[in-house]
Amino acid sequence: MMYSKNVMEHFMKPKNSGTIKNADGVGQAGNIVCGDVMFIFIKVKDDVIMDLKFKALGCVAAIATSSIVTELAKGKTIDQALEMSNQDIVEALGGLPPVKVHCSLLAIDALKEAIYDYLKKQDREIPAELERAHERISKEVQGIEGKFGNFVEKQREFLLDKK
Amino acid sequence: MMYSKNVMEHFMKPKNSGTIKNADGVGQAGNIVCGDVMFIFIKVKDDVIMDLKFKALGCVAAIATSSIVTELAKGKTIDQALEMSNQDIVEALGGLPPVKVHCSLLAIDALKEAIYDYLKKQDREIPAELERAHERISKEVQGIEGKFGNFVEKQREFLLDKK
Amino acid sequence: MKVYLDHGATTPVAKQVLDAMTPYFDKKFGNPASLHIWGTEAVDAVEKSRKLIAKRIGAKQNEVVFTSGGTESNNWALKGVAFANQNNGRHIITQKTEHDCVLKASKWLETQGFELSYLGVDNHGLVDPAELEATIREDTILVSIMQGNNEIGTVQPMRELGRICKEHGALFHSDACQSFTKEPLDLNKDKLDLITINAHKIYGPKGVGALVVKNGTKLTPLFHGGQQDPGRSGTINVSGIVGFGKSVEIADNKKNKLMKNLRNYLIDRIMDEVPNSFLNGHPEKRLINNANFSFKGLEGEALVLRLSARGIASSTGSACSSKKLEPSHVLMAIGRPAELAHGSLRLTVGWENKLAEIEYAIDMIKKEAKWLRDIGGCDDV
Amino acid sequence: MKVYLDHGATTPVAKQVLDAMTPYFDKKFGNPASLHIWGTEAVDAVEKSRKLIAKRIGAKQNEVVFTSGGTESNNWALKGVAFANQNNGRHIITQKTEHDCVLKASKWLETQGFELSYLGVDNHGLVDPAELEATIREDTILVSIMQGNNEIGTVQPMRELGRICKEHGALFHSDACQSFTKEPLDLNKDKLDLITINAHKIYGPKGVGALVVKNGTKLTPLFHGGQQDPGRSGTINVSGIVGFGKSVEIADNKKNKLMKNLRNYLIDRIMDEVPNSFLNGHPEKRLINNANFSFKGLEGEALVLRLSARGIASSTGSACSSKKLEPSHVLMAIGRPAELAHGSLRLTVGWENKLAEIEYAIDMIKKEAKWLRDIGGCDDV
Ligand SMILES: Cc1ncc(COP(=O)(O)O)c(C=O)c1O
Ligand SMILES: Cc1ncc(COP(=O)(O)O)c(C=O)c1O
Repeated sequence: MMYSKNVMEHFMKPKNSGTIKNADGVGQAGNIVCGDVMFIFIKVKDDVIMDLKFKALGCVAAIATSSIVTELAKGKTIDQALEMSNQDIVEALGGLPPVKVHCSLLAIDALKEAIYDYLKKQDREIPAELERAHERISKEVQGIEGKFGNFVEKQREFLLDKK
Repeated sequence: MMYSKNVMEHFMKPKNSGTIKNADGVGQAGNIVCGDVMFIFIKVKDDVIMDLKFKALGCVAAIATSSIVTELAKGKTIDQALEMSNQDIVEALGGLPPVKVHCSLLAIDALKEAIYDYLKKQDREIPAELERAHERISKEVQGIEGKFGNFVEKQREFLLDKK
Repeated sequence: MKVYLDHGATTPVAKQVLDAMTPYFDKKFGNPASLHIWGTEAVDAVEKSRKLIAKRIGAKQNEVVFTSGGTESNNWALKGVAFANQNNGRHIITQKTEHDCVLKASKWLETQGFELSYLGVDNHGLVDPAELEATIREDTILVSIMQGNNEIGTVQPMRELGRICKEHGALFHSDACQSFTKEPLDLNKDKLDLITINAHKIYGPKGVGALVVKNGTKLTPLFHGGQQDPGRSGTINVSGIVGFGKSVEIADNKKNKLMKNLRNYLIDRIMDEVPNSFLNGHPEKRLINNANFSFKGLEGEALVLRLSARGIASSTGSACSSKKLEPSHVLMAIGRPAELAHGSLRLTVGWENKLAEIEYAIDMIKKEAKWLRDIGGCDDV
Repeated sequence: MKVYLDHGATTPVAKQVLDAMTPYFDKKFGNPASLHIWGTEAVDAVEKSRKLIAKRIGAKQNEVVFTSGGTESNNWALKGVAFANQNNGRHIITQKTEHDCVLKASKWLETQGFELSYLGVDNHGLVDPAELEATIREDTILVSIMQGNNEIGTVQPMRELGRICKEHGALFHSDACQSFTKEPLDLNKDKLDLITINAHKIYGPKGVGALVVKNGTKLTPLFHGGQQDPGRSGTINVSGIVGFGKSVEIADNKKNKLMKNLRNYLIDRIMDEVPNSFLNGHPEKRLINNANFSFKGLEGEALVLRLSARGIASSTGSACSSKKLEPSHVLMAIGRPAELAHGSLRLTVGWENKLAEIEYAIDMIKKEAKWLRDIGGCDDV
């Protein structure tokens, strides 16, 4: 089996799937060309991430990493959450096949984007590193959308409607 | 099985193996490098080959073709025997594997050489074609003997002793 | 319930096939190259299989050379023709939806000074004979076009393509791994020079195949050695070949009809009952056991693994590309956008499948597709 | 009585091996490349075998690549190293008594612009390390020396040869088909980069082998494709590999001792009781199950077939050259004159042979050798 037991558990019964109405922040990462698109919704209180939900269109690893990232980030402060790396996710899942490690990066990216969105909405200062990450991630998302029609666009509208 | 049933029968229970004391003619063909050496002994009366025996050091096909050639030539006149071709042998054996067809040529050669020896001893005229064949066959035998020591030489002495 | 719907990847060995093979492991275990009775017994068994296979493909017995499978046969056909015929030209034509082993061997030949042309396919996966006609040249030594596609099942117009090859003096090879015994194919009538077939797609064992080589075809060996089989060296896999022969013997129209009926039922119900589903491949000119769908708003690997957890075997893309990231090259070649290329599911039925199994699978596909679309935020697409 | 004494050609599949394989034909029949449970079950079985084999040869698990047998592995090792490393040099060294597949692959490489050197052997079939030392050059990319000879059984001094290869930066390959599990061999200790092994010489199935490839070795694939095994494409022969693993697992010193005792008894009695018989190969440095004689005044094929008619399996030369005319290239290389090279008999024992079988065989060999010498006019030689 290419996936660990832990990955399969998170894939078969993901934690925190769904959306959050009136989320304090929403982040998107990934693109449909690589087959994986993730959205993370966060609810923040006193700088602590109280709740997270995700939507993930993608492979087993995309779903499992989305699930675990919501678990790991829950209860963390914004700063703590920003310190999380994809390695934390890979470890928590008991490993990922080499070709799927990029999913753990996507999950971290989606979380970062949700935090970015939250900070932006709060008019708070964006750490320089997060700003750079945001530029990269949103470029990846945009570039693809331009090329591959409006599927993700529609999906985003649909999801943001749902909140 | 690469050999026909008929070949195997002649190999397992060859006809006319042995030598003829005071043979009217003895012929040798083949060489030890190719792995096959044959001797044919004939007894002739009123131009008819009354009896034949053979000795064959060689593979299955060498033994089987020696056996069948003695059978086929028995009762034939000298002229009839000289008309025999290796094709007659192959047919009588129900076929030979392509790499073994040369054994049927050797058997015919040994018979020719025995007839040559007989005609020579009788001081009879040698047909031109037979003369040419004799030159070729004896060259094959000699060339090899020079190169590969005295094994065949000793074998011949031994056999001619035995006659 | 356990339902195996991945016969395009491999099949179980049929009981009759296994029974035929078994004595050749420990009782009649001789090496056909041996002179003794153990050897000749093995030769007889191998030749019996060779005859059965030759007959089915319209070849002479000595035109069937046994190999270790489709991959070897395809590599041998391409590289063997290339190396042996390079004095006649260095141009080879194949097409975009070939099996990975043909495409990768082709790519390698490009590094060895050969020029490759890859024909396109239409939205149904069909090669256009006119494109072949336009691409084939004086120096084209080989045209390699698979008969039935392993992913989307599309069956190519072999006879037309063969005619064009012959008119231009190019050798014609076909990878018939998926179509052998399912679609008619004839070495001579279809003007072929080389055909790749294997056993493990037709209820025979893995690790056995053949390259059918028309007499007179110049071909450099891939395996040099004692030439245990003409042009191919290596101890002959007797039990495997006996199994291959038997698998061909038991493949018949009745079983084909059975597969086609199950497959048609499957396609009809999935297309009706799963919203936003698309059939990949040609609606009629397709392998009788192949169904391939794209589902919008979900990803194929995830669906395969959800179905696996329900006891159902299926695939996305080809089995061998399941460890890769790129969307299927076949679905891209037929013009599917990435979103659909990623969301493909291949179901390949077998004659041992029961209708109840197919029904269970349909129920589970509906359920799991919905679940995945929901978690992906696309439950309305 | 039926007595099989041709284990050097192939062995029966041992009962334990067949039992281990059987479920992988029709029950656990999945393709390891598939994502679903049928696939993962197959992967587990294959990896278990890979581990067993790796351990036995001192390799890491990922250094064992499964193939269709010794011929494929040897062809791959030679051609794969040649194509991948030609920028470092085009000189390859092998030796005169290699198996046909190594020699023919070498001859073919000569036609592709490679320069081959063939080391000689002494009267016992041993390669001289000093000759290797004198032949190896700056541009030597590969040295290929078999461990145990398939005809005369001579076992080469691997460690010494390996040391020389490493000192000169050449890759070192060994064909260990005959010696695997019989003689110690260790990828690292013997400084090897590539090792060829197969299953059907050690009570495993035909059509399965492996090339052990030290990590980091540059090697062009022989089979391009989906890379189902690293560097080797083609659907993995699961049942065969399970059998290969089991055959390695059951091969042990007790069985080796058994074979050696039977073989020694056989050699002693034949040498004593058949006049004008000669032992081919090294008296001590030889494969534990191999006996090879030359009998003056008779021809080997005829003896093999006479013995076959008595129910005894034996061989002359190598099995694969039994359809050829030339005397064995191995016997010529060790300096046997043609008369002795033609009159060779190879007997290779197995652990399932009984002493009574060996005794029967000895009686028959005496009888048939006498008969053949008599019919050849050499009954006194
Ligand atoms: C169309 C096609 N060609 C080639 C192959 C490769 O054959 P094998 O698995 O026997 O190497 C396959 C199956 O894997 C196939 O479906
Ligand atoms: C020394 C040696 N190398 C290579 C081979 C070829 O292996 P295979 O028969 O598995 O192709 C054999 C046996 O046939 C052998 O004895």
